Amino acid sequence: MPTTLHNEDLIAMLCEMIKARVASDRLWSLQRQGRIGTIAPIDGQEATTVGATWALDPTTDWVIPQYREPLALGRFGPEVLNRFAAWALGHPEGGHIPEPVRVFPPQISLATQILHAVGLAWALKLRGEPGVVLVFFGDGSTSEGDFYEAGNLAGVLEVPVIFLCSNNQWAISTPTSKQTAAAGFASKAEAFGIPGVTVDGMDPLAVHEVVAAARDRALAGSGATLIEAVNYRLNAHTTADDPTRYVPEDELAEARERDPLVTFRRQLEARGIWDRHHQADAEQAAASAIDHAWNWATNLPLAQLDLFDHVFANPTPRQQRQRAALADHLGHESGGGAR
Amino acid sequence: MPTTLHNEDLIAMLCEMIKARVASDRLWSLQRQGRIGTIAPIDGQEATTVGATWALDPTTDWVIPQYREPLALGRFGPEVLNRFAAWALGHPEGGHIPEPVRVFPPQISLATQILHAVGLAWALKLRGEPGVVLVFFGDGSTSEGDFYEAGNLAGVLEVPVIFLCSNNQWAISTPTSKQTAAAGFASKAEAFGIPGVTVDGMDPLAVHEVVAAARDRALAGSGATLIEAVNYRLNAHTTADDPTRYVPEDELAEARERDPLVTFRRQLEARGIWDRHHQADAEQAAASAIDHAWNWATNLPLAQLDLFDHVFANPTPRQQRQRAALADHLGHESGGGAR
Amino acid sequence: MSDPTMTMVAAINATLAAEMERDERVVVFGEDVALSGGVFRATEGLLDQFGEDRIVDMPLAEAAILGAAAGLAAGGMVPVPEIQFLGFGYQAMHQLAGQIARFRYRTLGRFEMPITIRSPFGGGVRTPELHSDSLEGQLTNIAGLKVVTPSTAADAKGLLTEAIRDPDPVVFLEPLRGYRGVKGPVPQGEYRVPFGKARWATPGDDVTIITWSYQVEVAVRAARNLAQQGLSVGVLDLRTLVPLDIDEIVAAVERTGRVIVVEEAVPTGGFAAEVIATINEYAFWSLEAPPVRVSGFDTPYPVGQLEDTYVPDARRIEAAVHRLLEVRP
Amino acid sequence: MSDPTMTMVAAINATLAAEMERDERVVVFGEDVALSGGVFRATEGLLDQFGEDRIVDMPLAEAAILGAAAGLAAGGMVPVPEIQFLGFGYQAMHQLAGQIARFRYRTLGRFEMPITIRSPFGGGVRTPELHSDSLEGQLTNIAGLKVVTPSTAADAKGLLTEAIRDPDPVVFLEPLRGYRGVKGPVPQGEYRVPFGKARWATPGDDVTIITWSYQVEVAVRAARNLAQQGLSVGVLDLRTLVPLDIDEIVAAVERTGRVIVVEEAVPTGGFAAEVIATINEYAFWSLEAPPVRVSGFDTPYPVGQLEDTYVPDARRIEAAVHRLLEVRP
Ligand SMILES: Cc1ncc(C[n+]2csc(CCOP(=O)(O)OP(=O)(O)O)c2C)c(N)n1
Ligand SMILES: Cc1ncc(C[n+]2csc(CCOP(=O)(O)OP(=O)(O)O)c2C)c(N)n1
Ligand SMILES: [Mg+2]
Ligand SMILES: [Mg+2]
Repeated sequence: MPTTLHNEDLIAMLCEMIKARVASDRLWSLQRQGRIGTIAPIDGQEATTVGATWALDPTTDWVIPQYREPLALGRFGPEVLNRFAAWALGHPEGGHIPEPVRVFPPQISLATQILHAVGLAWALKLRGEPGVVLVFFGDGSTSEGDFYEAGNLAGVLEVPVIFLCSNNQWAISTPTSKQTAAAGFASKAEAFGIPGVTVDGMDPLAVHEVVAAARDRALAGSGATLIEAVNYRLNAHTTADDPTRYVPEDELAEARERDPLVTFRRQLEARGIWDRHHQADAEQAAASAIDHAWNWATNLPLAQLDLFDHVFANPTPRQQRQRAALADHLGHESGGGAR
Repeated sequence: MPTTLHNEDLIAMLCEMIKARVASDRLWSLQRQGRIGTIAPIDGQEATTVGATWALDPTTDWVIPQYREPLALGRFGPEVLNRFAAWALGHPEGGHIPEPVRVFPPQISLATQILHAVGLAWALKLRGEPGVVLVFFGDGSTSEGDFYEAGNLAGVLEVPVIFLCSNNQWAISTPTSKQTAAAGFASKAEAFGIPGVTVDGMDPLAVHEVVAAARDRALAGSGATLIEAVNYRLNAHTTADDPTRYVPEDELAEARERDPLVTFRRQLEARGIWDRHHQADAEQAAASAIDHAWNWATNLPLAQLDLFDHVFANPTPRQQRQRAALADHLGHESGGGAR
Repeated sequence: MSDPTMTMVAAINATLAAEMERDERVVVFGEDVALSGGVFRATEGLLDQFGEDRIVDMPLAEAAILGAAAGLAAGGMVPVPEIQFLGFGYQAMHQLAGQIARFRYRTLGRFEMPITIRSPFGGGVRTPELHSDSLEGQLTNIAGLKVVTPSTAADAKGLLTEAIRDPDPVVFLEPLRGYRGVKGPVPQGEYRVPFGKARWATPGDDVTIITWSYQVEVAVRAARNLAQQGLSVGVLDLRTLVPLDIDEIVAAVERTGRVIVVEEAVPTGGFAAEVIATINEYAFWSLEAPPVRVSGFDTPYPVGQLEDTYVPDARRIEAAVHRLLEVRP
Repeated sequence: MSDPTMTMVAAINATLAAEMERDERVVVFGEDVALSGGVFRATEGLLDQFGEDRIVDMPLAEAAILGAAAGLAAGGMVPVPEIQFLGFGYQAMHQLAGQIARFRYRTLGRFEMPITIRSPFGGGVRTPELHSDSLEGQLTNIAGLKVVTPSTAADAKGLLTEAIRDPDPVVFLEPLRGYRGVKGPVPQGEYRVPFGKARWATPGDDVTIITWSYQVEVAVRAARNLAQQGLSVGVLDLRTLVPLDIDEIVAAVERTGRVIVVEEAVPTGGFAAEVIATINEYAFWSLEAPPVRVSGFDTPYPVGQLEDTYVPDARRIEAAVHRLLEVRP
């Protein structure tokens, strides 16, 4: 396990991976209890997310996630998990990750975020600010025009962006073999004139290493890198999905053998910096983290008229009229006296 | 000049190239006289277009052009030029290339046609029909998401399509260096898992050869090929453009040395199958072809109410009402008696 | 009634199978439609029945799905692509509005586009962003598209059959909430519902509610509540927005003089505005009170905790009816 | 009047230069904007003045242009992207409608989108397909976008200045025919025109014509012709469609009771329908006759030889005024 990372980093990384899995499981059960809507678990992609973010500097670098990663962005602060819980609850605060946390909210319209990353990296370059932008997206998302337009634009502009394809082998029920005939997603970098690297996405240290190298490159002014982190989706696409309809059992079983939470733990144990006490502590800390996030999110106040806030900096006359009419209606509904 | 083509083909190809240039020049003057709208000349791209289409079988294969190629698609019949004249005149018949000519009308929304080509090739495959689809697009158009989505889809579906990037070095005023950082457009095939080939687009025989090979591949069921034909735009982008603002003079002068109408003519002369009489005859035939197309197109009848035709197979009630109201209005306008 | 009762999604599924059976040019494709049978199971079983040439899991690219549909149509096929959620139709708007809608016009009929684009839309089921957006206002402004919005299981069958056989492009909008939330008798065998013929979901003489898709359910609920208060409120289900049944709208206005148009969408530039403009055009003098919109609001479709406020419900419609009846010229 | 006379395109060009000068966060980018100065020369000279970091020729990809704009805005810049022709905005609709319009809402204001998307549109100049399409009906149905439609050179300056300084996304629509076809005095120095304030291009008491962008010119021409026949026809230039000046529309209806809304677009689902619905909402009882639309038709924008029939001209507007004045309740 050759790595430049210190023991405390390795420990923190495993803790974050455990936190992500525990939080994911918890949200899964909450959905099953009908307390939140559809949720996308992270199982199998913890190493990719954590390994990558550990190569970043949260005070200068940015992360733009798809929708699974927010569970594992603890390196950027606990706020990300809190907001993700609110997001799962369908509360508007869920999309609001406050400054100075350099993380975007989850993206639903696939691959659009890859272009935002290029634009943001361009802004850093124009403003002469240090820092890089790391953007996550799935294997399926690489089929969208936005992915290619982003890669091509980054190649031309030479901006400090890292494209991280978290290849979990599936886009809902669609396997990578139906997604592309290319020899791997990293090879698509050829189309952009930027380097493409494939890495074992189940190994956080391997991911850390390639992301750190891509970051150095970006900071040196040499532009973008496309990284394909090969991992596996160990759970369903979302709570609404039944993967037994399409995921081959043997393939899944084989992937489970490589579960990063098991393999990385073994590595740390072998290094003598982790034992079952650490494990128990980490699991408990994880449980408190998601408990805390859940409590925070469930206690957020909400008024129905908040619906109108933040469309524009200042509402239009029509929005004002609509808001007044709705207030009136809700007032009537609640007995009229409320007005 | 090693080629499998017969002398009569070589002669016909040069004639077609001459026809394209002459027609292009004629339309240019007509625009300057204010008789037609903006027109995109073909100068410098004749060899690419003609070489490519000579590898096709017009009874089974399809051509989907961008907007320059229709001037040089005589292999699919004179109808294409007639319709292009009508198109330049802004007559609705300009978009209607009648059966059995397997050519699509000019495409204005760049790169959208590349996806149409994949769909059409897919239809051929599903129906078990012989034939391939050849789609033309510019270097600039490769930056659109549609190009990549099309390439990727063709790779997955293994359909008989040939992607032909006519790289004339410019997208209006934008040079290829600002279009992509990739090492050439053919290298983008890597992203699709299909072969990519670069060819001298000023040499019709070289283009013919690679397109013929791609066609064989496609007919054999091995799927798509991306071809980059490197040529040069020897004239303005369109009649509305002033290339002296941005095209380097020396670069243009160098490209003019490779003008395919000169170099290919020399080749045929060297082969002893072309002389200045042929040249004069070809130029005259070209002039008659565009004369004929122009006469045909300028004599097309048109009623203003044709505006409503062919939106749907059958007009909606609203369209019927609108049409009636317009007829009424036009009747009043023309004195009322006309109704 | 001997017609079997089905959910809307079951009716859609059965109709797809019947049309694929009838016409081998029909091909179904989209994201996750084949192997998994679609995220709402609308295409379940088709893979087994028709094989992987006829129903195809596509790469995740909406423009590719619709762009390929245009090419397939030009090549003589009858494409039935699915856009997994209507909000992702934006990714393909250039192919839909710029290409599919114009191919026949551009080529004077040489290339027909008998394409049926199926897509779920609409709110009420706590989906994340962009899954719930109602885009009829935008789609109907694109000349060359038909826009079809069934509200019952029977209409889902009858209109989908018609859509697939129509020689022109149809955007077939399936209400998310209706897939399993709407059930009803579905005629067996060949069943077609012609485009451009509105349907009285509930007859009524005091006020007419004009709406479409899932809001028909909501409006009928409102009408039922109002009936208990002695009010006779009719609900006119437009069924298809393009073509629009102008005649029936005019007849309704002539009869009741009072109209409410209900839509889930952003009101500004929405289709309810079009209905009101149409009424002004053809039935102005029959109006006894200004026609009223009950809509979403001029905000993006909100997050789950706010959506019940955003989407019109029976109470908002009832309140509008009461207000409308108070109006005296 | 000491204000210099300028074409609309010159006013736009000067305004871009002034705003880039004022605020170094302003960046201009798009297809062919830098080296060649734009296909209509709207960005001419900016490269020399501000250098290639501030004005950038982009790869030919509209979604990339607007997607990057969103990222630039999140990074603290003030992007002024150009879509070379509005019809190619369809290629970027997912970034415009799904992203730019929602970023502030989605993040409760953390990420502002002070983006001004400039784009030429509208007919009358014999351009090929999709160059002339008027998409206001669709754009205004997207909550979170402001839609600005100047009709004079002075407004082009005043509204573009306002747009660039506005903290929210603005689609700034420039009429193709107006670039050189519209000339007028342009105030020098700082000049802002607030959003949401309509302008009386011509006052008048018998009929009100409500319109925007180049159709203001056409309507004024019609009003002038009608004045010679003794008719007093006012032309209200909306200037901005979102926000809409509801108050001035209501005042106009109250004064004249008779309204014509003119637009170049496909009428079904177009913005004229919205204006009529708004009038019904707030000024119904002042109407003395049904409000009327003069629009394009429910067809794709046609080829050159048909466009003069498609786009409303003064005669069609005049005929509508005459018909409207004949209406007696
Ligand atoms: C533009 C767009 N199209 C379709 C969808 C519906 N959808 C949600 S997740 C998903 C699959 C995503 O696959 P991938 O990018 O590999 O990410 P993963 O879920 O595997 O992490 C699809 C098709 C969407 N959200 N956005
Ligand atoms: C989608 C789209 N965006 C922008 C334009 C405007 N436009 C017309 S031609 C052109 C450049 C095309 O370059 P290229 O593809 O290299 O073709 P060429 O003109 O060089 O043959 C542009 C940007 C368009 N027609 N379509
Ligand atoms: Mg995946
Ligand atoms: Mg080019």
